[in-house]
Amino acid sequence: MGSLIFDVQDVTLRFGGVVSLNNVTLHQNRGEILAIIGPNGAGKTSLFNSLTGVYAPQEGTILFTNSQDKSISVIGKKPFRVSNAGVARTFQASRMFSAMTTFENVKIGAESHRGLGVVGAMLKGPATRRDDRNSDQATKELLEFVGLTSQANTIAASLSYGARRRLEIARGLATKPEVLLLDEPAAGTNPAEKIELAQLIRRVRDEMGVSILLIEHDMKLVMSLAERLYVLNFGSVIASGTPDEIRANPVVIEAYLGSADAGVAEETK
Amino acid sequence: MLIVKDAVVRYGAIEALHGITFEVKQGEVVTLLGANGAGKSTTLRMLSGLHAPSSGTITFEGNDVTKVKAHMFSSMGISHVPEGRRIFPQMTVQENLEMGAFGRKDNYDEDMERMFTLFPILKERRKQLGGNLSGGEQQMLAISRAMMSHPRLLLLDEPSMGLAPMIIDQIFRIIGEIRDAGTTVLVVEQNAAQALRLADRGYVMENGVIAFSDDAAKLLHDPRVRAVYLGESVD
Amino acid sequence: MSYFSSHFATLGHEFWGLLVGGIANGFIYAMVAIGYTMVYGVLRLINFAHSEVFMTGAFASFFLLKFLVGNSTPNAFESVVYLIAAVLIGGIVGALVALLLERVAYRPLRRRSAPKLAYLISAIGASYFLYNFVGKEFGRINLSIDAPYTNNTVFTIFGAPVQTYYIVIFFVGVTMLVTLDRLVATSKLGHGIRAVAQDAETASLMGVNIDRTIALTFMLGGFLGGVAGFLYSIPVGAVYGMGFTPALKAFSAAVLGGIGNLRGAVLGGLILGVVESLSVAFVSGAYIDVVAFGVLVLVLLVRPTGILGERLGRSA
Amino acid sequence: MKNFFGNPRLQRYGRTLLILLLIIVMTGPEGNGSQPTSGFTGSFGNHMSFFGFFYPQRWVVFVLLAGIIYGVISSVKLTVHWWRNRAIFRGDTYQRISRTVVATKRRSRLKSTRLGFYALGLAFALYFPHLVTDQSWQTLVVQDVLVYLLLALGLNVVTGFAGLLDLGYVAFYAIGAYTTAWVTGSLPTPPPFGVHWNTFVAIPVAIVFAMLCGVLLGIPTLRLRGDYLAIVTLGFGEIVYLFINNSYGITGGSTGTNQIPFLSFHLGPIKYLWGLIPEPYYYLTLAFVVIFLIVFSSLEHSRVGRSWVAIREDEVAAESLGIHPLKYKVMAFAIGAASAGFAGVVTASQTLFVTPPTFTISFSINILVLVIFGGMGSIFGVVLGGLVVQGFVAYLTHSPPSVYNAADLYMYLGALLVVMMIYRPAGLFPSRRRLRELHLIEGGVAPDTLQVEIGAHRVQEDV
Repeated sequence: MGSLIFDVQDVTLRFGGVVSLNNVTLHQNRGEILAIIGPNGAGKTSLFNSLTGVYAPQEGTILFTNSQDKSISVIGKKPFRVSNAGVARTFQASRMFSAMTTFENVKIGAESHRGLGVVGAMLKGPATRRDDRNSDQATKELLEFVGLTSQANTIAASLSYGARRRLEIARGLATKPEVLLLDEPAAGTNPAEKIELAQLIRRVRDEMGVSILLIEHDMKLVMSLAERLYVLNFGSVIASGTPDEIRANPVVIEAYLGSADAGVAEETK
Repeated sequence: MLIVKDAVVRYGAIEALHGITFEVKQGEVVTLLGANGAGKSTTLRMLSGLHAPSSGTITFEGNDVTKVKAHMFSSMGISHVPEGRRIFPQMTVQENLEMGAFGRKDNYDEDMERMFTLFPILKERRKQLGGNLSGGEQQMLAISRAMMSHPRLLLLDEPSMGLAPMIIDQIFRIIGEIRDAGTTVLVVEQNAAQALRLADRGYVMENGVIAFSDDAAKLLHDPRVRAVYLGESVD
Repeated sequence: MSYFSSHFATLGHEFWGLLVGGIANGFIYAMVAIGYTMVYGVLRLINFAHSEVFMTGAFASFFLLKFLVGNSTPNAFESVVYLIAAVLIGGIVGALVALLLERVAYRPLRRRSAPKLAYLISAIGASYFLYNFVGKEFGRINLSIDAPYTNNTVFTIFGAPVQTYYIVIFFVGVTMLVTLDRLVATSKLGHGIRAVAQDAETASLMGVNIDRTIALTFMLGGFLGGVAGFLYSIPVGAVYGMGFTPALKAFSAAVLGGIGNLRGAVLGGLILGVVESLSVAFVSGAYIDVVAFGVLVLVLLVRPTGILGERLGRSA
Repeated sequence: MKNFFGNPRLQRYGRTLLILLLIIVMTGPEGNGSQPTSGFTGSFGNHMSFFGFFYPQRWVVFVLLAGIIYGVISSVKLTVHWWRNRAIFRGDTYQRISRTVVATKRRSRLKSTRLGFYALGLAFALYFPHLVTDQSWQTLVVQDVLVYLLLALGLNVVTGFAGLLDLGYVAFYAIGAYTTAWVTGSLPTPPPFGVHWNTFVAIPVAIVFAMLCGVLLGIPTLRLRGDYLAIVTLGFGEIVYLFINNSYGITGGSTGTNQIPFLSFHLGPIKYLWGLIPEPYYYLTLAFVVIFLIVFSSLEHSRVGRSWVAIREDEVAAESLGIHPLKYKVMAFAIGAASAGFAGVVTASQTLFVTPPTFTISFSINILVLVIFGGMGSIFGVVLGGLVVQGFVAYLTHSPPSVYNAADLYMYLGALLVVMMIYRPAGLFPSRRRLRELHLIEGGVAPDTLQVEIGAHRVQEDV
């Protein structure tokens, strides 16, 4: 504990004249559940994309440090390299392989870090078969872990929202990451699913030791789950702290409910 | 003016709106509130023909417009400022405004001048490419572009998204002016307080349905609104 | 060393003649490239069947000129009239074929938002159908065009003769390209095309009918492609598979200039025409077609967005 | 008036009429460009007739034919309607998806049916030469059907599995064939180490050569969008053609070579020579087809196959899982190239000659038709589709009916491609997965991988 897993310094990302991230500095400790919140268009997903190599910010540094104390600089690395280094993610509008079954989706995650092995694949040699069995086993365990065993052979596109989210988490975990980035995992799920999801996320951290970085709009979920939060608004970090600190911060309330809301908040109390 | 009855919208296998009913009266500003993914944008997209409802009806000024194609709406008097502004990035400010008047056959120079008085910054930038404007300028451009077709109903999708508070204030002031000049406005907002102070009435959406509605003044103090946004439980 | 010096000597010797020929070819490539670039702009697709638009334009003009000129020798006035008629018929038939392509090979797929692979395959199928169909109907032989003028040397530049043919190409090419550029930059139709290219959904919110705009885009590109086919066929004649190579080059030109960019297509076409022409000094005649392809691969490797960049729907 | 023309029934009749006209024209006599208007001015029986419009007997035949086809199609449709519950049988995506979901549950049954098909097919194939003793037929089956199947199976890896459109496929086939000629010492270029090698030696050499060319072409171009790849491969095919057609000193130029020796086997006491009789070649090629089938099936269901599906379905998501998209695409491309190179050896060693006209781009289109017709990505479909199309082509070549002219083959194949894309884009015997993907893409549920946006300027804002 205590060591940094993500260290983001002064990151700025622009698209044409639009500044998507403005001088963002933040860090995540190993083993922490960290949340990033902020209104629509605040740059949260841009931040995620920068952390995973999808976007390359024009300025700043992003350092990812794995458990062997090896650091890599994320900016300029392709997404698959970042993934191989130990960063897994889910997407805002969940991007499963929709025409595959649940099982196949997770299995792809479990296999993705191996070498090519074409000849083995064509001839189905014993090593290939053993690999395949191991992936099957790992997949089964992960499906069990997220509670999707009964839907293993369902086509991903026909899963419910809640199940899709869990599938994406399982698929990400299959790559054996050290940190899991979740982009609005609760979007579109119903209240019961949200509770299950929160439990699952906590179990991922507690039982698998994977740090969690979370973007979420559902405040109830975030506040109950996160140990620390950063608040983004128009591309900049405007506040950070524990859930209680954030809840009481007038700057945050203003960002969410509008400039007049400090007053509204008082009136409703 | 606008009446929506039991409208259902699907994206592929997923139902995004589960039958919503609401109306907008002549001369009003109505706001649709709700958390992310509640179906606000989908509602607006449905109202401008970008996504036809799979059931239900939409009536505008007495005409059934449920099945009308998107490109017909602007000439019927409905203009839509889409989410994320959607400025034509490789067109100049002036060309963007001209696009707004695409369906018009009369002279629109006067309207363009009016837009330039409303947003003087656009006049300064009229030769610049839309893609090179800042977020706030793009939003102003998007609104003026929509106003170029002389709409009787203006649909605004999150005009404050990603903008600094000062700019937001300015944009809301202009929306007020637009209403005063006689255009009915339906605005989708995250910035609840701002929107409610401007609006006459508000609808609050949750998970693809309209959860409740009321006069804006009352909603402003309704704890349920706060709960929707900040995830607090209502005691 | 001596290899290159001798080739450069050849080049020096024939430079101006090659340059004139290259620019003429460049105009033809540019006019075809415009078709690729415009369709690419609105659909984000390469119209593989554009080569057949080129071919049908040439055939249409061939038939018209056969009918008009026959065995006569037209006088100066007749020459001009026949030429304009041939250009128009080539363009109109090209536009109609392009429209037909859009209707048959593209629109049904667009209606059900098919994956892009399907469009490519459909367009390739249409291309093969069309050119073999023309081969079947009009014979698989080279039909020589009855040019409505006598190909004289009009004047010389640094000793290089400039013939009537080149004058025709310069004149028609410049007129077409400038007209198109103005049309797209200033007309309502042009605005619609550019808006669809940049953001089709928002364009429809502004009242642009996307289907109609796409069809008109195909027709505009088809018109220029058809005219280019006619110009190309004047010295070499019309034959059923004639579109393949020049179209591949024109596509390279479009990519070279920056696909989706009208002026880029013109610039790319001219550069490609000149480079290809000058390379005659270094590359043997049989392999001259390889030059354009080499340029294409090089551009894709070094700067896939082309010289002027991919400016979808930008006027300038 | 607008409403009248907008009437869907009228439009349908209009379309049918148009197709009919087209068929009449397509099967009409050859036209002649130097007398283009003779059809309008000349006598009706004149075979210079423009478009073959003026053959009344053809009209009658085709109206009848169209009527029969129309009747058959409608009755089949009606039966299907009756058979399935009408309520489920609505066209919208949601229900199509749920139908495909149900369909997967039948998969295991399907698999055994498929195996049964293969066994039956193999038995039939083994017996085939005894059934058809006509040697010209046997030769046709080897050269026009089995070799094409090899090629189609290879292209299916590129286009079907990895979703890449390779129009220069023929180039690798040519590389294989010319490598054979080179290795056996039949070209103007001296063979490697001056030895006239046995034809079997050409197999590994050709595979490596073709693969190498595939990788070299693939690495720069596979980074690009799918449509660029298509046109670059098209250009590559053309270049290889130009090269073999013009390099007299290297490839023998336009005359090629006809000096390639028979396939022979000489290992100690065992000697075998494949001579002029087609039957041994038939069995050899059949064996190759079976090997391809087995190898590519296991490839499809391996980690590699799944990675291709992942990249095809959602490249961004696949990359976020650590899959290197370029590596897998290049690999698919290389495997396709190697297969084509191998098929080139098979052809060259059977026909004993190689000449440039075999290796025009049209050939790639022919192979593409086989893959599309059967069903991209479905090995079973490609085999079945290949047999149907190439079997028919072989029949037409062997005993052409009066309305068919061999030169028009590509006109029909082109039309077939368009018709397939409009009505059956997944092919006649599609793989379940491919069908599902198609429905999901068309329903807007899954992203279209070819549609990946390029310019960052289009990414305006993330929400």
